[in-house]
Amino acid sequence: MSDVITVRAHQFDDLEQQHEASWIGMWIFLATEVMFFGGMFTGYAFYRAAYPQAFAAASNRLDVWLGAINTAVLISSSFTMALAVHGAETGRRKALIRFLLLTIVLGAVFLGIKFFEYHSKFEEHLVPGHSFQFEGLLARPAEIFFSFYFAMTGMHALHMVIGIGLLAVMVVKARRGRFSTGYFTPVELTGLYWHFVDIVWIFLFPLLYLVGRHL
Amino acid sequence: MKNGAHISVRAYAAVFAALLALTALTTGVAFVDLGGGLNNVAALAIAVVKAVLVILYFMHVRTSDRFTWIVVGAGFFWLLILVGGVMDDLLTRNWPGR
Amino acid sequence: MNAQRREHYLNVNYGVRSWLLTTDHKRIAWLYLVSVTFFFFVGGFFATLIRLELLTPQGDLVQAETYNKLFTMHGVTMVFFFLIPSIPAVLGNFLIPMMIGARDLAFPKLNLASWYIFIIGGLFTLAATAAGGVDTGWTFYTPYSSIYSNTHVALTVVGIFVTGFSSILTGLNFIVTIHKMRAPGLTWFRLPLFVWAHYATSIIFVLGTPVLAITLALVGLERIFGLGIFDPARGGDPVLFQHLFWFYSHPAVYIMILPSMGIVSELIACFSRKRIFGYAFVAFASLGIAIIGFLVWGHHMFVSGQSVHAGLVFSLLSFLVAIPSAIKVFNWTATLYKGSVSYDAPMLYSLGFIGVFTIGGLTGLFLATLGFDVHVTDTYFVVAHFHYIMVGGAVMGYLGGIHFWWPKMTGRLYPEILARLAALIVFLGFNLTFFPQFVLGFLGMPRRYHAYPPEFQVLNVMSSAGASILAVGYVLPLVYLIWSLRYGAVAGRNPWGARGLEWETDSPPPTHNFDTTPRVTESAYAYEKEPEEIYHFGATAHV
Amino acid sequence: MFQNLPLFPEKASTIAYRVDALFYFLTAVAVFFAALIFILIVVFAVKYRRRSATEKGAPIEGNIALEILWTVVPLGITMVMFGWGALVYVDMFDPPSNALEIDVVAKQWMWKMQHREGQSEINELHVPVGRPVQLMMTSEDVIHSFFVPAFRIKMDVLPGRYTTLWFQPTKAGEYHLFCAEFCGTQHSGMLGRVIVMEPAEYQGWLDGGATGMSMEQAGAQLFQRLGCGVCHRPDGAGQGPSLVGIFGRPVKLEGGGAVTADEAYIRRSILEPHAQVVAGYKPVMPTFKGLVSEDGILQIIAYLKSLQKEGPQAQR
Ligand code: HEA
Ligand code: HEA
Ligand code: HEC
Ligand code: CUA
Ligand SMILES: [Cu+2]
Repeated sequence: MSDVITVRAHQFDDLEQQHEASWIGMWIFLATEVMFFGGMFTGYAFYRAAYPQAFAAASNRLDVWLGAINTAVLISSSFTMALAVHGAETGRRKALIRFLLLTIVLGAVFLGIKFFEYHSKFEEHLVPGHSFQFEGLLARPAEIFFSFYFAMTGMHALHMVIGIGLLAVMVVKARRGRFSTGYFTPVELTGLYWHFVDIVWIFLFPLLYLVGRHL
Repeated sequence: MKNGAHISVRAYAAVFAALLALTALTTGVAFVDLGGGLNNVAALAIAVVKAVLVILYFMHVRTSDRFTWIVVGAGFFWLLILVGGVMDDLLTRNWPGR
Repeated sequence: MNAQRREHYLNVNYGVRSWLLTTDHKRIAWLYLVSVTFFFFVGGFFATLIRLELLTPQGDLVQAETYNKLFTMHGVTMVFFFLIPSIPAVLGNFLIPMMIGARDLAFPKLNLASWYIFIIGGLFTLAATAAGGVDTGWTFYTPYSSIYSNTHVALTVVGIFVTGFSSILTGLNFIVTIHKMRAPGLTWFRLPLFVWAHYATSIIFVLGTPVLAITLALVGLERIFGLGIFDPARGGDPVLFQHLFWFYSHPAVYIMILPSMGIVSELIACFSRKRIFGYAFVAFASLGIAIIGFLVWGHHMFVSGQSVHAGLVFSLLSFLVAIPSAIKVFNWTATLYKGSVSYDAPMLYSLGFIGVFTIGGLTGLFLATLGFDVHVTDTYFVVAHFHYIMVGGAVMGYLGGIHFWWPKMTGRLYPEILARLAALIVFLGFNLTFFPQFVLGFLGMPRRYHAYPPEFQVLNVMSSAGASILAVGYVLPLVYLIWSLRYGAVAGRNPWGARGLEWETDSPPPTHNFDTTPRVTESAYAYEKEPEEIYHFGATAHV
Repeated sequence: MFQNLPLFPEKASTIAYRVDALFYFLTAVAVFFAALIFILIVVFAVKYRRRSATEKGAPIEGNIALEILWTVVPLGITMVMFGWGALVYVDMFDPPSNALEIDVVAKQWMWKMQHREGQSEINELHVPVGRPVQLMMTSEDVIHSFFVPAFRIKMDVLPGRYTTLWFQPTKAGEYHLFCAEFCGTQHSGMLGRVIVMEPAEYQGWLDGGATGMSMEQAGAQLFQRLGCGVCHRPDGAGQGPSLVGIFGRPVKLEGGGAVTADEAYIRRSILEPHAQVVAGYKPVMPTFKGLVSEDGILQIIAYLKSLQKEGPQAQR
């Protein structure tokens, strides 16, 4: 009981109030994140409507299989994250730590594949800027597509990196026994963040990789 | 009610399986020409279903209070406002036609 | 008098560390107060140079290049580093926990973090200024900002991007605090309207700011890494940037006015010793403004090449967003009816606010009228419109609020006579500065002009003359408020006889605001009752 | 002394009268409400001033009827503003079909005007009185804005797109032309004059100033020089479609959809031929980006428009 008291910050009346505040605070933060990525999704929609052919052609230059595999990897990491929170909820510290580590590994795999993709795009001269090359005459709008590709996946990857950092902190805290069935809010909130990053990718995958496959 | 209450491992596993299946589905469907822009509709619809599953189950919104629902809803609703306003401009640039 | 030293938030501990590492919302409010005041005078300094340059038709004081940087940095500083954080981060921070009977905001560390983020953003922008400045206008329109300008766009944009997160954290903190930390009995409809206004403002902070952040980030990436999202040479559409920019920046104008409206609601009630007229309407008007305010951004783009259809939609919605403001103005006016009206300086500012805001708002209707906006957009008519609202409205409300809560913040009274004089000078100087600009705009003088045709000179001279009077009006409070810190009369708990909960604790308040958590049984405007009938303090402290 | 203190801008176009009527209405509403609020504030503040230190205001909470009144009345008034403003606006963007067409290219920091008859001017625009004039505008660099206060018209000039503007001058004279969108260092120096002349005088100016080719002729020459005619033969036998009568015609696109062949479409076809490919053709047309200037594109468009009337043999 006494360790429970120490985690309550002075401005709150009780742990419940503190948990509710943190929970809703995280959701509000995620709503801002929706709008943050939303700015890019809007730009994407605008140009996709203006240059449908170019977007289809450019999208076909991405490796759809890597994209699909990465989607599966990220979804799996969301699943392990949910199990980690479950472990915390039910007071199984071992499970919590194990699933947190698994989530980190899956996140790292995702980033590894992503890095490989970036690398090959670089070699194919598909990075916007002076070195950009695209055969055919849709080159200019195709460059816009790749600008979105890099901006959106880059911003997403940045969020992944931050998420992995948070997960690592959670592992350390869990090891030190900072969490209990009565108090595991940080794990829960890290989980929310991680799932959000997953959701962004759930939209990025069809919008970036699957545009022109049927053509 | 305490937000973010318990959801069973079984439900998690079912959602996980559904998400993987939907990923396979969206990838598969993308290679079939549905015509008339239906490919876009299918891709987006599947993505929305997946996102909703993640939000409701993995993120425990199903067992959370109304305020959480409002915050979640507001985030996406505001995005619709933004997309809607911008697309309204783009798609009506030839209106009224000369 | 009690010789024993009473402990309060200002004297619990001393030293730079105790301030820079504080998580007390009241001290963080002071950190913000000092910072935004600094930025206000920086912005005012640029304004002074602008007005000096415009005394004569030829561009003789500074080069065109310099002039362009002046108004850009004036706009950027005033909007992002002064007015947006001003009321929320200073008065909102200080007062919201006290008004709702809480010991602090929900996330005190985030609150401190938001100040540091603000300062880091500010330093980037100041660095950009020191390195030579930016010349894109505060609106950063592409492709000028993304490709053609060779000034420090990237640095400035990073500064604004960073500062945006400080706004987001403030807004998030307010929403959670207002939802989760109200004292027992303090229902939504007993809340002060100041709190309602900040709640509405926070919605905009949280849902609008990220869009500006990503938009400016894309401009920065375009400049630094050659991304091609806004580049017309690669098929990019220049109008897209404007949509994204105004999606934030129109709601942002309501970030600037809503808190000021909140202040005015408090002051009008207090200095009329009367309940606010139509409380629920004023409260919902704030929410209405915040929400409908997100649907009107295209009214800045009537001649931008946006479709005619979109122009019609955005014009229609702009008129709708004006209605809640009108409701507020009428309710404030009606509050005076059968009141017991006194003319203390804060009240003078609020009455000035109502008058000037009405003119500013009504000219907003001119601009929302499609056929008329075509003529006056991008002229001084627009400049006059927004200074009426932002300088005459928001800043006057801010000054009124600072005066009103000064005794609570410092425990001292400011010198009343001087303060009334200053309020008068601000009012007169303000109108002389900006009214001629309506005429100039209607005559067709474009904004952002370093030199202008000679027939516009007389009106410009009037405007510059007014600005110098205005400057006096702003420097005066700076001087006597600082003076009063030491020499002002001791204020006591409730010098105005107000009914808000913040007046039920000592001035200056103790670190945890209240010794015990109050129970609330009435609205914060129950002037017909005594405070003891409204607030009930229990026996035991809740540490 | 009022020479130096003008309070009203000159009115020199048909639309200016309508804009000013709107202005009077808006001003009347504004003055009414501003006066109402000012007077009420002053009267209340004086009449109900505090007379004793302990005095309190009357316990009034509100009045629903009043709330409804001051919601509905402003709503009604603003809807009139909206409707009236919208009518004027829509007309501002709906040029009459007999308008004299002039092309405008803006660049940092000058205006280039090209008359269809061939004259081109810098920072000056000569137009006849009493005849609608339509401007087809584009920019070579950043956004500018074409603003003639005396005509009460303004329109942004965008890179990569065409915008249009029309007006009908009512009074001969010289009027300010301002660039109203911030465009860089010399934004305030991007000035010009619109010179409105009596029709006869204007004709004289046209004849006198005639310099070489008309825009159509220049366009035809460019068409030749760039080799467009190799693929676009009038009989449609080349690799590309015949361009006779293309302007204003609906075009079916590869992959579904259709567009109207307007200026923007033609410009895009030249610069980004593959963004919208005509149904039934292969995307083999090369881009002409960098090979043809904005002026050149406008000339080609003028030429393609002329193919409209003259029939197939016009295309050599
Ligand atoms: C705090 C800031 C603030 C506020 C509150 C407002 C409020 C409003 N603004 Fe303003 N505006 C700006 C700051 C602000 N504005 C800025 C900074 C710019 C320029 C940006 C730039 O380009 O740099 C701008 C530009 C701007 C434009 C674009 C002009 C252009 O560039 O062409 C328009 C057009 O519709 C507009 C409209 C309005 C309207 C309808 C309101 C309404 O909300 C006003 C509502 C208030 C009232 C109506 C008054 C009270 C009512 C009565 C007394 C009763 C009578 C009422 C009726 C009959 C309805 N504003
Ligand atoms: C909160 C917002 C805010 C505030 C408070 C102000 C305050 C003032 N503004 Fe500002 N203004 C903007 C926001 C604001 N402005 C914006 C957004 C723009 C558009 C920018 C753009 O186009 O991109 C603009 C543009 C703008 C212009 C148009 C420039 C142009 O288009 O070419 C002008 C011209 O008169 C002007 C004047 C003033 C004046 C005289 C004040 C006065 O109220 C200021 C009074 C204060 C002082 C005068 C300071 C007093 C202190 C001193 C005098 C000491 C300083 C030290 C020394 C002199 C040594 N402003
Ligand atoms: C190598 C052959 C070739 C050359 C050279 C060429 N075009 Fe084309 N053009 C085509 C083809 C093929 C199409 C149809 C497919 C498409 O839309 O891209 C086309 C389409 C067009 C269209 C759209 C026609 C329609 O019916 O909608 C226009 C306009 C056009 N070209 C203008 C020009 C101009 C102007 C030039 C010279 C500056 C030019 N073209 C040079 C091959 C060519
Ligand atoms: Cu061109 Cu301003
Ligand atoms: Cu606006």
